[in-house]
Amino acid sequence: MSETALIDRRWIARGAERASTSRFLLWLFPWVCLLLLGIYAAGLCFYYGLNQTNMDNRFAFGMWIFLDLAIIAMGAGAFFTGFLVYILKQTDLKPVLNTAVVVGLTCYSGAVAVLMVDVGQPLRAWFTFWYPNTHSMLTEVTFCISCYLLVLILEYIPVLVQNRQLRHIPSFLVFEHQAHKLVPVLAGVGAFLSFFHQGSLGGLYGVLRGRPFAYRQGFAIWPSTFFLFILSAIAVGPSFLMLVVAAAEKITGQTLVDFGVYRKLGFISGVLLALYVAAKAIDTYVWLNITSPRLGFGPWDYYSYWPLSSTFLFTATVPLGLLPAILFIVPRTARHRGLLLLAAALTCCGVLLNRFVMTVQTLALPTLPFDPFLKYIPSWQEVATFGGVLAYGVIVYSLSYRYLPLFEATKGEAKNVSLD
Amino acid sequence: MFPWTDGFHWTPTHIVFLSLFGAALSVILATAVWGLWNTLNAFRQHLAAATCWRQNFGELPATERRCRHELAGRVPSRLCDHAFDCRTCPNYEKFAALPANVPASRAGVSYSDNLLYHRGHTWVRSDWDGTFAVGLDPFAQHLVGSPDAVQLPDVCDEVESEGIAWTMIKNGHKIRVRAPLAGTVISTGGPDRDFYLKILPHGQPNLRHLLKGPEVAGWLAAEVDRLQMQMSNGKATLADGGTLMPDLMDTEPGADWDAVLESTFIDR
Amino acid sequence: MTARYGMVIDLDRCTGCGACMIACAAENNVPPAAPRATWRTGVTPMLVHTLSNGKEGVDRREAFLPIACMQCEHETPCVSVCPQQAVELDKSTGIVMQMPQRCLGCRYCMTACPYHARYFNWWDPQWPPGMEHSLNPGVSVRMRGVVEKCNLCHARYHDALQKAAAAGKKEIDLADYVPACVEACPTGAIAFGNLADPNDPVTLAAKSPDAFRLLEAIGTEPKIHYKTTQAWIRALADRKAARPTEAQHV
Amino acid sequence: MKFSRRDLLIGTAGATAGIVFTPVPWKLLGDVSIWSQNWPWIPQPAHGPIETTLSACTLCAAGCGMRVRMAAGFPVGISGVANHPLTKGALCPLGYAAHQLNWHPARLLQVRHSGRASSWPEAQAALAAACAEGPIAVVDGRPGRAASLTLETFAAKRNGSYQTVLGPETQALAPYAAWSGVPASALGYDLENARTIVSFGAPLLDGWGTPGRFTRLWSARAAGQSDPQLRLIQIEPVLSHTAARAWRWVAVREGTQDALAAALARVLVEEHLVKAQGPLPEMTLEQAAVQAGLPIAEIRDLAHAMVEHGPTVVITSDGDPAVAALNVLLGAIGTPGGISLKSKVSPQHGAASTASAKFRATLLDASVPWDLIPPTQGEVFRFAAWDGGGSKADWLLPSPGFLEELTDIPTAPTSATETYTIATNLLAQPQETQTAAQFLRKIDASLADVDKSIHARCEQIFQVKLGTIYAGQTKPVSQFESAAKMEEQLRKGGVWLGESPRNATLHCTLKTWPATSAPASPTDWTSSWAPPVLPPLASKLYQESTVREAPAGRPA
Repeated sequence: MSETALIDRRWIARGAERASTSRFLLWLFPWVCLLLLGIYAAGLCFYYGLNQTNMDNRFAFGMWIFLDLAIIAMGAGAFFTGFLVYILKQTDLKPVLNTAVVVGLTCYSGAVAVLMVDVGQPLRAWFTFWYPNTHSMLTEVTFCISCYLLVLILEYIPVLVQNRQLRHIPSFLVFEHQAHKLVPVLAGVGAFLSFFHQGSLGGLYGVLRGRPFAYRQGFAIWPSTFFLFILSAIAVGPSFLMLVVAAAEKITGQTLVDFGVYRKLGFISGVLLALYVAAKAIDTYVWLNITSPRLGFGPWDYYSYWPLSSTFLFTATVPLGLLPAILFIVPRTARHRGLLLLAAALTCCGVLLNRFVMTVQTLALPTLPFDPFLKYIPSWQEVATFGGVLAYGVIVYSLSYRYLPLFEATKGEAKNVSLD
Repeated sequence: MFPWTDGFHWTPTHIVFLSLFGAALSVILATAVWGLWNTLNAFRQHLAAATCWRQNFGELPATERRCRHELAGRVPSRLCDHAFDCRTCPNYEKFAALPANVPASRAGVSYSDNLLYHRGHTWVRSDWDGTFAVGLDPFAQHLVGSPDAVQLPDVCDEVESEGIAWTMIKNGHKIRVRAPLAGTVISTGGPDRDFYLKILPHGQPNLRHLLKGPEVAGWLAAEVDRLQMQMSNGKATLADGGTLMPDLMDTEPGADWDAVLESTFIDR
Repeated sequence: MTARYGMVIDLDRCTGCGACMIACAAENNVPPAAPRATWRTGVTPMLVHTLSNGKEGVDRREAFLPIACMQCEHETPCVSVCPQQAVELDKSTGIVMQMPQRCLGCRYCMTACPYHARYFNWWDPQWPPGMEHSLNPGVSVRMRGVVEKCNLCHARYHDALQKAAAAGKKEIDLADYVPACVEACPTGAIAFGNLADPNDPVTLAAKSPDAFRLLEAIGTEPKIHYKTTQAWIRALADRKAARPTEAQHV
Repeated sequence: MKFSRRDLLIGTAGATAGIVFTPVPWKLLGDVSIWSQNWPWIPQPAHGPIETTLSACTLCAAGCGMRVRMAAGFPVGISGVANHPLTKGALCPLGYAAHQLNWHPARLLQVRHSGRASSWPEAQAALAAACAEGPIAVVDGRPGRAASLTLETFAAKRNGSYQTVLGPETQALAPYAAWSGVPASALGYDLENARTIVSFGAPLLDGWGTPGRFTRLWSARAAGQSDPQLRLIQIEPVLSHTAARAWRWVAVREGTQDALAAALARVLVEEHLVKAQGPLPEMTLEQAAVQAGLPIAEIRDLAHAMVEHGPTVVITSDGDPAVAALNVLLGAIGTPGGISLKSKVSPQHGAASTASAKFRATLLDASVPWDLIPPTQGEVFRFAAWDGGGSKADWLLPSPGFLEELTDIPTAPTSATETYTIATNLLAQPQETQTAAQFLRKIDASLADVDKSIHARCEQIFQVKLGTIYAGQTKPVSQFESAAKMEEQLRKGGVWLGESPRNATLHCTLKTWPATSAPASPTDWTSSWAPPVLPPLASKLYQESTVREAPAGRPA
């Protein structure tokens, strides 16, 4: 064992099986490159301005907003699992809790980072707290996300200080001990905030009466998309979590959680997804027959354009909505790990597609009677930034997995129980 | 929305919005502060060491959490749930009254009956002058042999019960030895002396948590078995005619010493 | 009393010369296009679109449609969405005001605007050396990364106010307040007035059967009205005619 | 007392908590917000008292009335002069950004000799030498100005030739000039009295003649009316901006306007729609119809439409006599609502001719269109305020830019009545620059000074006591007590308006139906725009919108 390997080893929890240092570095290398490229691209946008992107006055929101909505939906697993474990006492989901926290943290911090690149004057971002407009969904989103990011950090610290070297510092260990008592409170607050901003992200587009394709009526100040987004987010959260854990198991070649956890996550996803599809169907019906005609727009104002035509609507609801729901719920299919993961993947794709339609298709569709249908292809800077965030997520999770007892912590208890 | 914005005026929206987020934010901050405050208190009341010890104890596999009375053969099977701190154990006397039965020979290692042993493999000897000498027990000595380096506390330092008393380096492994009792260090020895620390406790110490007599035999035997298990991959026989071979860390460098040391000194 | 400034643009009179666009840019210190700018990334608070009946050859008809901020009166889409109150509907004039120095450039308002009348400064504002001497002192230059739009030449309104105040009057004389595009139109196609005044010629014109507004069904009550006697334009504007298949831009 | 770590921690925490209740953080935040609201590198407009002066635009022959807003000594805004008798408060789109031209990157502020930097004395010496060696040509793009007099006399003294280049609108009048023996510059269109205007590709709504004159007329009498008092029939292959707005658009095949004209002529005469019997084209109606690519029925219908709502005048974009002849048939020459003859107070000059190879040197005034390249082997001296690139000139001589030159503006092309305006130099003329007149006077001091000539011209107008002066309000010349007073008014941006047309004396006679001449390409207001460059803000039209095609070879 080389000297570096020995030092590296000292940071890894005792008895944890981890890849060799060299293999780990080999795995990190491409992701680090991608991250650096992303940082470079973001730098270009900061220095030269957003003319580096292919966004324009018509496509004022582009790939980045889609990315934000998508990864925040994926990150919903964090608050929802916390909610299930601590509020609804589904303790058998504990093994994936740490993973959920790490995934959530990366998703949210990544989203915030991209938003900072996306705005024209990042130095004024804090004006939202200084002169907030309480009627704006975006204000709600900004407040919730920044608060919830705080929560995630607080939830991450106890995981962090379980690192073998850090735990040798008594105050850390003691703090962790204390923090564990508080996690339920944080989980509660987190759930509250998350329900809000997941919804507000939907409201973001739902309130745009100037964009009849996105505009929805709703309840009180919230358009229907507010609730649909919450539902779809908590439906996709567990699925995404499942995929992450499965990926971790595949890559590390270890069994990290037992299959029961998968099934449980799947079942939860499935039920919520089924609910979501039903709700979405009703919503679409109401919108196409009442809301949209009132604004003077018929279905063919939206669905006569290829490729972003009605096929999207269908795909998002049936093969990427109903199908995985069934796979999740029906015991005969839910028994097969492969099918379960397939369903999870389909669910994620479905939600991604839905977010894409909400953000990009809404802007592509003309509103003025003489306007053309617009196309938009992101510039390499946008794609690179996107990739950077992805890489950031992978790196943070890899490091956390390697140096923190994401799963071990709960393994001990498992052993304990089995012995009595 | 805030008074410093031009044309500001309160509306219900402001009140709802602000109070919602005010509430959320204050809960979050309160939680954080509360956690920090408790941590601070833990140190102030010298609970830190105990807390850390409990944390580590909590992560021990059940096989390594056997009650001293089971080891002494007083009861068939009992798991400790007081972090090996019999001072707080309500049932101590009840079990301690029972007769022990352990064949003294079972111990793979020699031990002395007039020493008290701590689960962290240190012994305690009460001296005539009211101080207590602390040393590394034979089991630990067989493992470590002669450490490459020893870092002892300074004289007059305070050590806490189950806190880190001193650390040793052996073959690049950092070994943190736990103090069996709390008090002030009044003199320091080392591997070449017959003790590591002399500790003057504050007042008359309660040493009920330390093992003695047959418990030690049973305990050491269990520890040797555990060692066997952990090193079974290394085909070498540890016990030769019932006695443990010396300097194991030197003779068996290939073994998973991380795991061994973790369980031996109860320190992840 | 509060005014509601608005326009009636006669599409039959618009020859698509573009004088309004240039006059607007000059008045409001809008920088000339950056080298890579296009019709989708330019800054044109007043923008003339080309309409067509979608036919080819001798049957083809074209018209020109100047679009500025519609100064929506009701549920103004851009006002409610701005996260930091950089947009507001001025109660005394009915003008939708944009505060570039408070804008963080999130462009949410641009996605909210059904008329695409808002523009983002994708580039730093740049003029050839020395040309800053020709900038209008009444209007400050917007920096890169903020959204801007037509504010009915608010600087001119401000001047008119001062003039009225100097004369000891409370209300401005509408003759003193004429936006640059209105002044520039060589055919007088753009009529500007106070829609709150029932006798204002613009108010009357806005009531005429030939008058209409874009996307009226959305219900944002725009204060820019249009007027035409040509059936095909009206059919197109009222979304009764099929949208021209070919995209006139690209 | 001992200061433990704990004390430090508690102290820091307390301090952080406490500072929130001091104004410090809030003040800082406020300052940061203000700081982040303005960036130092964003240009700040100059501040200073704004005064408004009247003047006239000198960037093309139209000489539109301008209201110039000046701040800190610089023009910061331009708008039309409401109820200006000619331009009716309108300007062409480029005019609104003209005040930025002086800072155009292509601004010429250095004498250049065949691409290299040179100096005025050298240029002067070179021209003097050239004059000594052989005949020279002086080309004037805007004849009839005070400066033109200087140029003309210089040429005359050097027994060279004084030549003029006429704008497209004046060229379009050349045929009538030829037929009537009156110089083209003395002719105009009496649009105000016409009730049907047949335009063969003339961009009537797109900067033809004086912007504003026709647009206002059309807007008042035609726009949006199903049966307009003024019928605009646009005959053009493509759907131009004018065609798009015309009462009737006839999509004639490219380059067959003369054929259509012939066809119309035949219908008009054969169906006795016009009194004139006059010459007829050889082409039969059928042949013509086939050529023009129009069904006979439509042509016949068009002919009827032309005459049913007279008076009717035909306007051509180029001087194609084969089309212009229609006006003779229609009797639209020398009649109200037709081609009219102006009163002759101001000097009139002949038709254009361009330099030929025999000249030793050719001097091009700044008013000559940049794309005119004289067909000469001799040395070329070209005055220009901007370098449009690709000029063959041996000498590029920087002349004053926009508003930097005192000049007078004679009658605008296409105007039915004479006009006279003076554009004073609102800006100081840069030392690096000279007008052609100033340059020539350096060589020959005896030449007339522009200022003096303008003065003389005013005297002359005052003597004839005809017409009126508009400066804010209209006042007959006869009511001015002195020429000085009148001149003052003119120099303040007033405009003199001559007598109504003398139509009685204008007659055209055609022996035979004229043959066609090569048609010119369709034009808009950029084609009569003298500077080789456009104001940077023109990008709003050509780059940042799709409303117009960018004109070829005009860097914005």
